[in-house]
Amino acid sequence: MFHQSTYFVGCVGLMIVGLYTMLTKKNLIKVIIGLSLFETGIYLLLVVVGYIQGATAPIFSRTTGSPAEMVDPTPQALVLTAIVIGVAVLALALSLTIRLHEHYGTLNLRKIRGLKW
Amino acid sequence: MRILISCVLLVILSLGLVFALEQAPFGSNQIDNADKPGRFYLNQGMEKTGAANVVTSVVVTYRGFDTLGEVTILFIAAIGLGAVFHSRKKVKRYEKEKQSASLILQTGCRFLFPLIVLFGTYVFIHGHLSPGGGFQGGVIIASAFLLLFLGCEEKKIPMKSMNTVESLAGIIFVGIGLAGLYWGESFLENFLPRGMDYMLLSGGVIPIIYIAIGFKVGAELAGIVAGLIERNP
Amino acid sequence: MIVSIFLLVIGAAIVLCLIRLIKGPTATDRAVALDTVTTVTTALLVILALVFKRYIYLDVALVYAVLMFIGSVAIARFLEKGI
Amino acid sequence: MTLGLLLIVAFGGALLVYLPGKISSKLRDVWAVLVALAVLLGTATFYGKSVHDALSYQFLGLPLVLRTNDLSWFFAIAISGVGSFSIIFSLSYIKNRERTDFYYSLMLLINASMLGIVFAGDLLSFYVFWEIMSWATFLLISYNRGNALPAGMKYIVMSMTGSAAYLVAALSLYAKYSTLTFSAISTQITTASPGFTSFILILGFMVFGIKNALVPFHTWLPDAHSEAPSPFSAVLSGILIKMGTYGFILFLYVLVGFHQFSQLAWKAVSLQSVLCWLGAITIVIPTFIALMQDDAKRLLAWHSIGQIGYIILGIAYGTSLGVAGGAFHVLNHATFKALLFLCVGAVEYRTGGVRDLNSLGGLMRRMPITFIGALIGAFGIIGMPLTNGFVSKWLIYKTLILNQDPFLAFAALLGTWGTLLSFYKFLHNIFLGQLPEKYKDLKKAPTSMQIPILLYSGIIVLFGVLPGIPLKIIAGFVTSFGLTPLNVNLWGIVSETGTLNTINLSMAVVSAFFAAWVVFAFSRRSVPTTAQDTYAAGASIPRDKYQYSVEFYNPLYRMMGRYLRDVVDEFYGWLARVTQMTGEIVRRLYTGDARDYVLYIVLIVAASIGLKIWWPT
Amino acid sequence: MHIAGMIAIGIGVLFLFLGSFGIVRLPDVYNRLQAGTKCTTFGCLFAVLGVGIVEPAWFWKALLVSLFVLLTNPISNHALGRAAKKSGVPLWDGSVVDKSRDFPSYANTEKL
Amino acid sequence: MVAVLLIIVPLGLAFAMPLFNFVSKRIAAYLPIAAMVCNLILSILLLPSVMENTRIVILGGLPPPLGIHLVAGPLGVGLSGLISLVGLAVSIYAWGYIKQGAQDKYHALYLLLLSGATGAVLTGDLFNLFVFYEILCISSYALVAYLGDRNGVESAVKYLIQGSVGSGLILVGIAILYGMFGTLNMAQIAIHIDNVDSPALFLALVLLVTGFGVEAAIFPLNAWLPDAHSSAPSSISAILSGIAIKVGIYAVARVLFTIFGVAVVFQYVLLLGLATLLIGEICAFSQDNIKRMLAYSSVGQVGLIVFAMCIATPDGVGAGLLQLVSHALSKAVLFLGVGYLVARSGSMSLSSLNGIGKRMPVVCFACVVAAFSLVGLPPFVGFAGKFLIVRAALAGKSIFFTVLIGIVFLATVVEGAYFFRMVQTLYFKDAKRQIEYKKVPASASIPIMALVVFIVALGVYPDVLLPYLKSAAADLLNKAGYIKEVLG
Amino acid sequence: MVERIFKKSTTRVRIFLYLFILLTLVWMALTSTLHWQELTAGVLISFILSLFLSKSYVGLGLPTPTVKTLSFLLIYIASLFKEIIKANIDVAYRVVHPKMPIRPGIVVVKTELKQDLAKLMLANSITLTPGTFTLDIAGDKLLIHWINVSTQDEEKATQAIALKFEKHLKRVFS
Ligand code: NA
Ligand code: NA
Repeated sequence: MFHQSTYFVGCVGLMIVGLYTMLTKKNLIKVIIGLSLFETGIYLLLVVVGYIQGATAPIFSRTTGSPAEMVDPTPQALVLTAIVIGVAVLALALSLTIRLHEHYGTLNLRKIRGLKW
Repeated sequence: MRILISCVLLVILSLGLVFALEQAPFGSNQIDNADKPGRFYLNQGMEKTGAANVVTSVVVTYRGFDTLGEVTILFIAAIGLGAVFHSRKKVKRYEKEKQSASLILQTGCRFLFPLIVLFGTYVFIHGHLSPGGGFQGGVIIASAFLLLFLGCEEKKIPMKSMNTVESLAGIIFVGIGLAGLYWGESFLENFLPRGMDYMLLSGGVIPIIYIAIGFKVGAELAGIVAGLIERNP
Repeated sequence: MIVSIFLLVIGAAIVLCLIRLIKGPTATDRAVALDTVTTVTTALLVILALVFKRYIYLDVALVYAVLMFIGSVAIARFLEKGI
Repeated sequence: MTLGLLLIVAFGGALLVYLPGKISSKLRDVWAVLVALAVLLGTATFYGKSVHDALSYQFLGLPLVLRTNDLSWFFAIAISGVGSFSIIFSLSYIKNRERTDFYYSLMLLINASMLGIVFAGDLLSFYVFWEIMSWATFLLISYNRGNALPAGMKYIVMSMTGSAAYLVAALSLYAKYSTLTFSAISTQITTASPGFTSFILILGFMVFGIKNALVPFHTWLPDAHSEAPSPFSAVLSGILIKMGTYGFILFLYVLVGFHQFSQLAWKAVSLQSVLCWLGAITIVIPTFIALMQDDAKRLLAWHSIGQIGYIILGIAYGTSLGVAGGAFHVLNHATFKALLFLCVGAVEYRTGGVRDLNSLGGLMRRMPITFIGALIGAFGIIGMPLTNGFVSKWLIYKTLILNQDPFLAFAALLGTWGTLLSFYKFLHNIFLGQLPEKYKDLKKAPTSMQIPILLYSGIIVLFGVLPGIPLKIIAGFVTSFGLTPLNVNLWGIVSETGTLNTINLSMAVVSAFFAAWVVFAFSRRSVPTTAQDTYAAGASIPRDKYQYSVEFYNPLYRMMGRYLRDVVDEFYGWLARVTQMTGEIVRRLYTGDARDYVLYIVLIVAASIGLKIWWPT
Repeated sequence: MHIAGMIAIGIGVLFLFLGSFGIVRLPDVYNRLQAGTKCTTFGCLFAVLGVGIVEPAWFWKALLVSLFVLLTNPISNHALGRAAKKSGVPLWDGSVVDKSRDFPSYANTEKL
Repeated sequence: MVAVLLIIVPLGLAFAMPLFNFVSKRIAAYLPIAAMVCNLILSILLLPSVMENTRIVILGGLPPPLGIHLVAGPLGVGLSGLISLVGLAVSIYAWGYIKQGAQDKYHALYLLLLSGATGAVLTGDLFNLFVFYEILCISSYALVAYLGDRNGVESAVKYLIQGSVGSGLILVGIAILYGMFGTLNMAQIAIHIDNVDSPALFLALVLLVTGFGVEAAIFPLNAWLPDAHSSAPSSISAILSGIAIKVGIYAVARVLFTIFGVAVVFQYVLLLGLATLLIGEICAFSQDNIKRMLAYSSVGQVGLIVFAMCIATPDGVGAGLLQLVSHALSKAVLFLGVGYLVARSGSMSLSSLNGIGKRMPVVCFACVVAAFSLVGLPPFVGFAGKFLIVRAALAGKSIFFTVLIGIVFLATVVEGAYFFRMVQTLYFKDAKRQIEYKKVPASASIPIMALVVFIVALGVYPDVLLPYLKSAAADLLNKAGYIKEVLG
Repeated sequence: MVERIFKKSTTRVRIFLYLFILLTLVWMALTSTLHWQELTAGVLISFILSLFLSKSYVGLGLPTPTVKTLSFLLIYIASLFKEIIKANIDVAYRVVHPKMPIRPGIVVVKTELKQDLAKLMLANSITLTPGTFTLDIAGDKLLIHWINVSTQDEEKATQAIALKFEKHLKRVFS
C-alpha cells in the first residue's frame, strides 16, 4: 500500500521517540516506557523487513496455499522471540523498580545515585 | 542542555538509520533465492513438518533452539523476580486505601476465567494450524490469571504447582529435543510422523512442544504477574 | 468496493477515538477511549478476515478481544486504586 | 652440575623454606643457610667455565638459553656470596620478627632470581628472572611496614616502568631478528641502523638506569634501602642494583658492541658522552645529598647511588681499563656496602632499631668488631689504599686522566671528597664521640652477625692487596668484548701507561700507619667521661645542646641544602598526584544517572555515523 | 445471504462510527461511556455476525466473538465507570441528579 | 553432536531446579557443580577432535544455511571449557558462600547464565547468538540484584537499562543484515558482505559492535560495570568479570572479524580499546572501594584484550585470547577471595583490609598471586599474555604500534601501582582493630587455590595453550576458512 | 437425563458438569468442526480444565439447566436484544442530534435477585440498554448512570430500568 521507506520512517520514529524518552525523562518508569517504545519500534522494523508487498500470512489452509504469495516467516519467528525477551526484561525491570522504590522512596533518577564514580 | 544534546544525537541517529535503510535492498527480493531459509521454509516447510503454520514450524523446529532460549529467558525473568522479591518485607502501605472489586467484576471474572483458560489452551494446541502458538496461548492463560487477580482479591497463585508445571514443561521441551537427537539426527529434530495436513494430529512433535511451551509460558507469566501485584502466597 | 467504505468508516471511528484519547481530559476519559477503540478494532479485524478471506484471522480477533478486555479491566482497577 | 640444576636448587630451596618452617624455626634457619651455601658452592664450580645450554623447555615457543662465562660467573659469585653472608647475618637479626619464613623464602628467591639473570642466555629468560626479582624485592622492601610501604611502592612503580621499556626493547629486537638469544642477536645487530640501535640502547639505559639508580631514575633507592631490613639492604645495595650494571654491560658490550655504541650520535652529542656525564652527575649530586642525611642507612643508600656513578662512568667510558675499573668496582662496592649495611644492621639490632646518627655515638667500645668492620668498609668506600675500593677507583681515575677528560676526572674526585666527609660523619656519629646514657650496657653483636662482618672485612683487604684475583676474571671478559687485552698479575695491572702494583703501595701505607699508630699510642692522654656529669650535674638537658655530633654538617647544609633538593623525586610525586587527580576527574564520567549511560551508547552510534559521513573511508 | 450479511456489517460499522462520535461529542466521561460502550458493542456485534453470515463456515466462531464482546464490554464499561466515580471524576454540569451519596460504598467519597 | 549437551545440560538442570527443590533444599547447590563438571569433561574430550576439524552441530534437522547450528570449533569449545572451569570453581565457592535469599533461584539463574554464555560462544547463527547473549545478560541482571539490597538493585536497574538499549541496537543490526541478505547464518552473511558495499552495512556493523560492546564493557559503554561488579554477590562478580564480559568480547570479535572483516574499523575499535584500558586503570587507581577497584581493573583488562585483538593478526588475536583466559582466571580468584575478605572485615573499603593477610593467609596469598598475574609478572599466566600482546603489537615494526604499546604500558604501570598497593594493604599494614576472623571454609579455599594452580601452571608452561590459541585465532580471523567449514 | 444427574449430584459435581459442558460447547464453537480428533481433544481438555478450575464457579449461583430454564433464557435474550436495539437507536439519536438532548444523572435502583450471576446479568443488561449503565452494585442496590433521567424516585427508576429484565431473570434463576 505504501512505499517501503514509509514503514522505515515509522519504525525509526518510534525508536527515536523511545530513546528520547529514555534520555530526557527523570522518572524511572518513564524511562522504562521509553525502552518499551524503542523495542516496539524494533519489532516493527523486523516485521517490515520480512514483509513482501501484497503477500499474506505464511499459514497454509485448505483454501489458501501458494507459498509465492506469503511473506517471509523467519522475521515473524524472530519478532516472536524478541517480544518474549522484551517482556521478560520488562518484568524484571518493573520488579527491580518496585524494589528500588522501596529503598529510595522515589523513582527520580537524579536522586537514585547511590552508586557513582 | 540534556534535551539539546539528546536531540542532536537522535537527529543524527535517525537520519543515519533512515538513509541507510533506504539504500539497503530490502523487500521481497531477499528471499528470491531458493537457498535462503525464508524461501525454503515457505516452499518445503509444510511438506517436511506437516505444520500448516509455517511460522510455527520455524519457531518450533528450524529455529527451535531460539525458542528454547526464549522460554529460558521467560524462566529467568520469573525466577529472577522471585529472587529479587525474596527477602522483601510485605508492604502494607497501600492496603488501607485499596478498593476491592465490585460484585459485577468479581462475578464476571470468575465466570470468564475457565473460558479464557480454555481459549488459551485452544490457541496453543492449534499453534501449528492457526496463528496461535505456545507463547500466545501461554499469554492468554496468564492473562486469565491476571483477570482473576483483578477481580478477586483473595485469590493467590499456587506457586508450588505452578513451579511444577513450569519445571515439567521445560524438561519435556528439552526431553523432546534430546529425543530428536536420539531417534533422529539432531537436537529438536521432528522425529514423529507428520500426520494428515490441517488435522489436529499433524506436525509431528510441534504440537507437543507447543503444549509444553504453552504451559510453561502460562505458568511463568502468571507467576510474574502474581509477583508484581504481590499475590504470591 | 463496499468493504472499502466500511474500512474507511471504521478508520474514521478509530481516528475519533484517538482524538478523545489524546484530548483526555481525565485519565478515565482516555481509558474509555481506549476501551472503545479496542472494540472497534475487534470488529475491524473480523472484517479484515473477510477482506483477506482468511478464516484464521478470526482467531486473531478473538485473542485481541480477550487481551484488550483484560487490559481495560486492569486500567480501570488501577484508576480506582484497586491494585 | 648444570646451570639448570643450580637454578632449580636455588629456586626450589627458596620456595620450600616453608616446609621446614612449619616444623621448627631452627630447622628452617639451617635449611636457609644450607641452601645459600649450596648455591654459593654450586656457583663456584663454574669458575672459568663457558657453558651454553639451550633448554628443552620452551616458553611460548621461544627457546630458552642458560649460559655462563667469565662475566656471568663474576656477577654470580658476587651474588651468591653476598646472599649467603646476608642469610647468615639474618639468623639473629630477623629472629624475633614475624613472618620469618616469608623473609627467608624471599631472600633466597631474590638470590635465585639474580643468579637466573646473570645465567640467562636470552632476553626472555633474563626478563622472567628480572621480574621475579622485582616483585620479590618489592615484597621484602615492604616487610618493615610503616615508612617502608611508600618506599616499596616507589620502587615497584619505577621498576615496572623499566620492565615495560625492557619488553619493548626485547620484542623490538625479536620483531627484527626473530630471536631472543644473546648470541644470535649480537651477530645480527651489527647491520642494524643507528636509529634502531639507539632506540634499543636508550630503552636499555632506562631499564637498567632505573635498577641501577642512575640519576634521574634514582629516587626509589634512598627510601627503599633505608626502609628494608638491613641484611636485605646489604643485598639490595650490594648486589641487586648491580643487576642494572650487568644489564648495561650486556646491552653495551655483549649485544650491541662498544664500537657500534660509540658511533651513535645526534649532531655533536654522542650517546656515549651522555651516558658518561650521567655517570658523573650520579657521582656528585647524590654524594653530597648523602652528606646531609641523619639516618645511617639513608646515608649509605645515597652513597650507593654515588658509587654507581663510578661504575657507570667506567663502563661507559669504554676503554679496557675503564671497564675493568667499573666491573671491579661492582664487586668492591658489593663488599664494602654490604659490610656497612650489616654493621648498621648490627647496631640497629642492639639498639632496638635506632639508626639516627644524631642519637648514637661512642659505640666503638661496646661493639668493637662492628666498629672495625665499619672502619674497613668506610676505608673501602672512600678508596683508601690497601682496600679494594682504592684499586677500582684508581683504575677509573687513571682511565679518565689518560684520556684527558679533566671535567669527568674532577667530578670523580669531587665524589671521593664528599664520600670522605660523610663517612667521617658516619663513623664519628655512631662509633666515636660520646656514648649516650641508655646504650651503656649494650652487648656485642651476636656471632652470626660478626662472621659475615669479618668475612667481608677480610675480602676487602684481600682484594685491596691482591686485586689480581678478581681482575684476572675481569680481564677475561673485557678481552671478550673486543677491547684491548689487559695484562694482569696478582698484584695489579701491568700496562705501558701506568702500572698498578699494590705491593709497593701496601708497604708504603702499612709503614705510614704503623708510624701514625706509634705516635698516637704514645701521645694518648685523654680519658673519656660522660658529658652529663660534667655539664649538668645529673640533670637532664636537651640532647642537641650537649652532644656535639648533632647536626654535624649544619653549616654545610645551610650553604648547599636548597640546591640539593631532590627535584626528581618531587617530580615523580607530582606525577603520582596527577594520576590520582586524573582518576578522580575521569571517574566523574560515571555519573550514576542511568540516562547518561544511555546517552553514551547513543553517542557512540551517532559519532560513528558522523565519522562515516565526514570521513567516508 | 451475502447481501444480508453485508447489510448487517454496514449497520455494525455505522454504529461503531456513531459510538466513536459520541465519545468525542458527549460532555463527560459517564456519558461517553454510554455512547462508547453501547454503540460500539452493538456495532461490533452486528459487524461480526454479519461476517458470520457472509461466510457461513465462520458462523460459530463469529458468534463466539460476538458473545464474548457482549459479555465483556458491559463489564469493562462498568469497571471504568466505577473507576471514574471512585477516582472522583466530576459529573457534567448539566447533570440533574447524583444519588451516589446514598449508596453504601460511596458515602465517604469526598469529591464527586 | 554432543556439543549441544554443553548448552543443554545446564539448561535442563536449571529447568529441573524447582523439582529438585521439592525433594531437598540442599540439592540446589550441587546442581551447578554437577553441570560444570559434566561440561568441563565434555569440553576437554571434545577439544582435541575439534582442533583437527571443526564440527558443525545441526539443530532442528536442517543443514547450515537453513537452520540454526552450532560451530564446535577450537574457539567455541575452548571458551566453553574456560567457562566451565571458572564456572565450576565459582559454583563450588557459591556452595558455601550463598547463604541468604532464595538459594534455589540463585543456583538456577547461575546455571542459566553459564548456559547462555556457552551457547553464545558455540552458536553459528547471528540471531541465536543474540538469544544466548540475552540469556546471559538477563540472568546477570537478576543475579546482580539477587540480595535485593539497595546497591544491588540500583546497579541492576542501570545495568538492565544499558544492556537493553544495547540489545535493541543488536536487534536493529540483525534486522538490517537479514533485510539485506535474507539469512541469519553468520557464514552466509559473511559471504554476502564481501560482495556488497552499502552504507547500511556500516550501520549494521556499528550497531552490532555497540550492542555487544555494552556487555564487552568497551568505553564508554561500560558505565554499568563498576556498579554491577561491585554490588553483586562476590561469586557473581567473579563470573561477571571472568565470563560475562568475555562473551561480549567474543561477540564483538566474531562480528568484526568473521562477519565483517573490515580492516579500517579495527583501528577505530583499537583506539576505543586503548581508551578503555587507560580510563579503567586510572579510575581503579583512584578507588578506595576494593570491589570497585577490581571492577575498574576489569574495564582496563577488557581494553587490553580488545587492543590485542584489534591488532588483527593471528598473533594479536591469540595474545588477546590468552589474556582473556588469564584475566578470567585471575579476576575470578580476586573476586572470590575478596568476597570473603569483605565479608569478614565488614567493609569494602581498602583500608578496612589492613593486615588481613595474617588472619586469612590462604585467600590473601591467592589474591596476591592473581594480582601479580594481572599486572603481568612472571611466572604467572598474565605475563605470557602481556608478552604475546607486546610481541604481536611490535611485530608489524610500525611506529604507530610502538607508541600505542607505550600507552599500554603506562596503563599497566598504573594498574601495577594499585595492585601493589593492595598487596601492601593486605600484608604490610597494621590492622586498626583486633578481630578474630573465622576461617575461610574449604568450599572457598579449594576452588580459589585450584584456580591459583592454573594461574601458576599456565604461567610456567603457557605453551600447552599455544596450539589452541593458534587455531582459535584462525577460527576468528580466517573468514574463508570459517565459511568453508560451516557451509562445506 | 441431564436434569436427573444434576438434581442428584452434590453441588461440586454439579458445578463440574456445568463447566465441563460449557467448555465443551465453547471448544466446539472454537474449532467449528465435528472431526473426531478435535472432539476428543475438546472433551479431554474440557474435562481436565473443569477438574482444576471448577472452584472458580462455586457460589456463582448457576441455574439448573432444565428445558424450562433454557426457554426462559431464550426469552430473556430475545427481550434483551429488543432493548439493545432500542437503546442504540436512542443513544445514536442523542449523539447525532445537534442539541444533544441529554439530562444525565446518577440514580439508585433496587433488585430482588439473589445469585451473583443473576446480578451480573442484570447489571450487564442494564448497561446494554437505553441510556443506562451500572456504575456499581452493593447488596440489593444498583447505582445507575442514566443519560436521560426521567425520574429520581428509586421505585420508579427501578420500574423504568431494571424490572423488565428482572422478571425474566427471576424465572431463569428460580
Ligand atoms: Na472492550
Ligand atoms: Na452500555
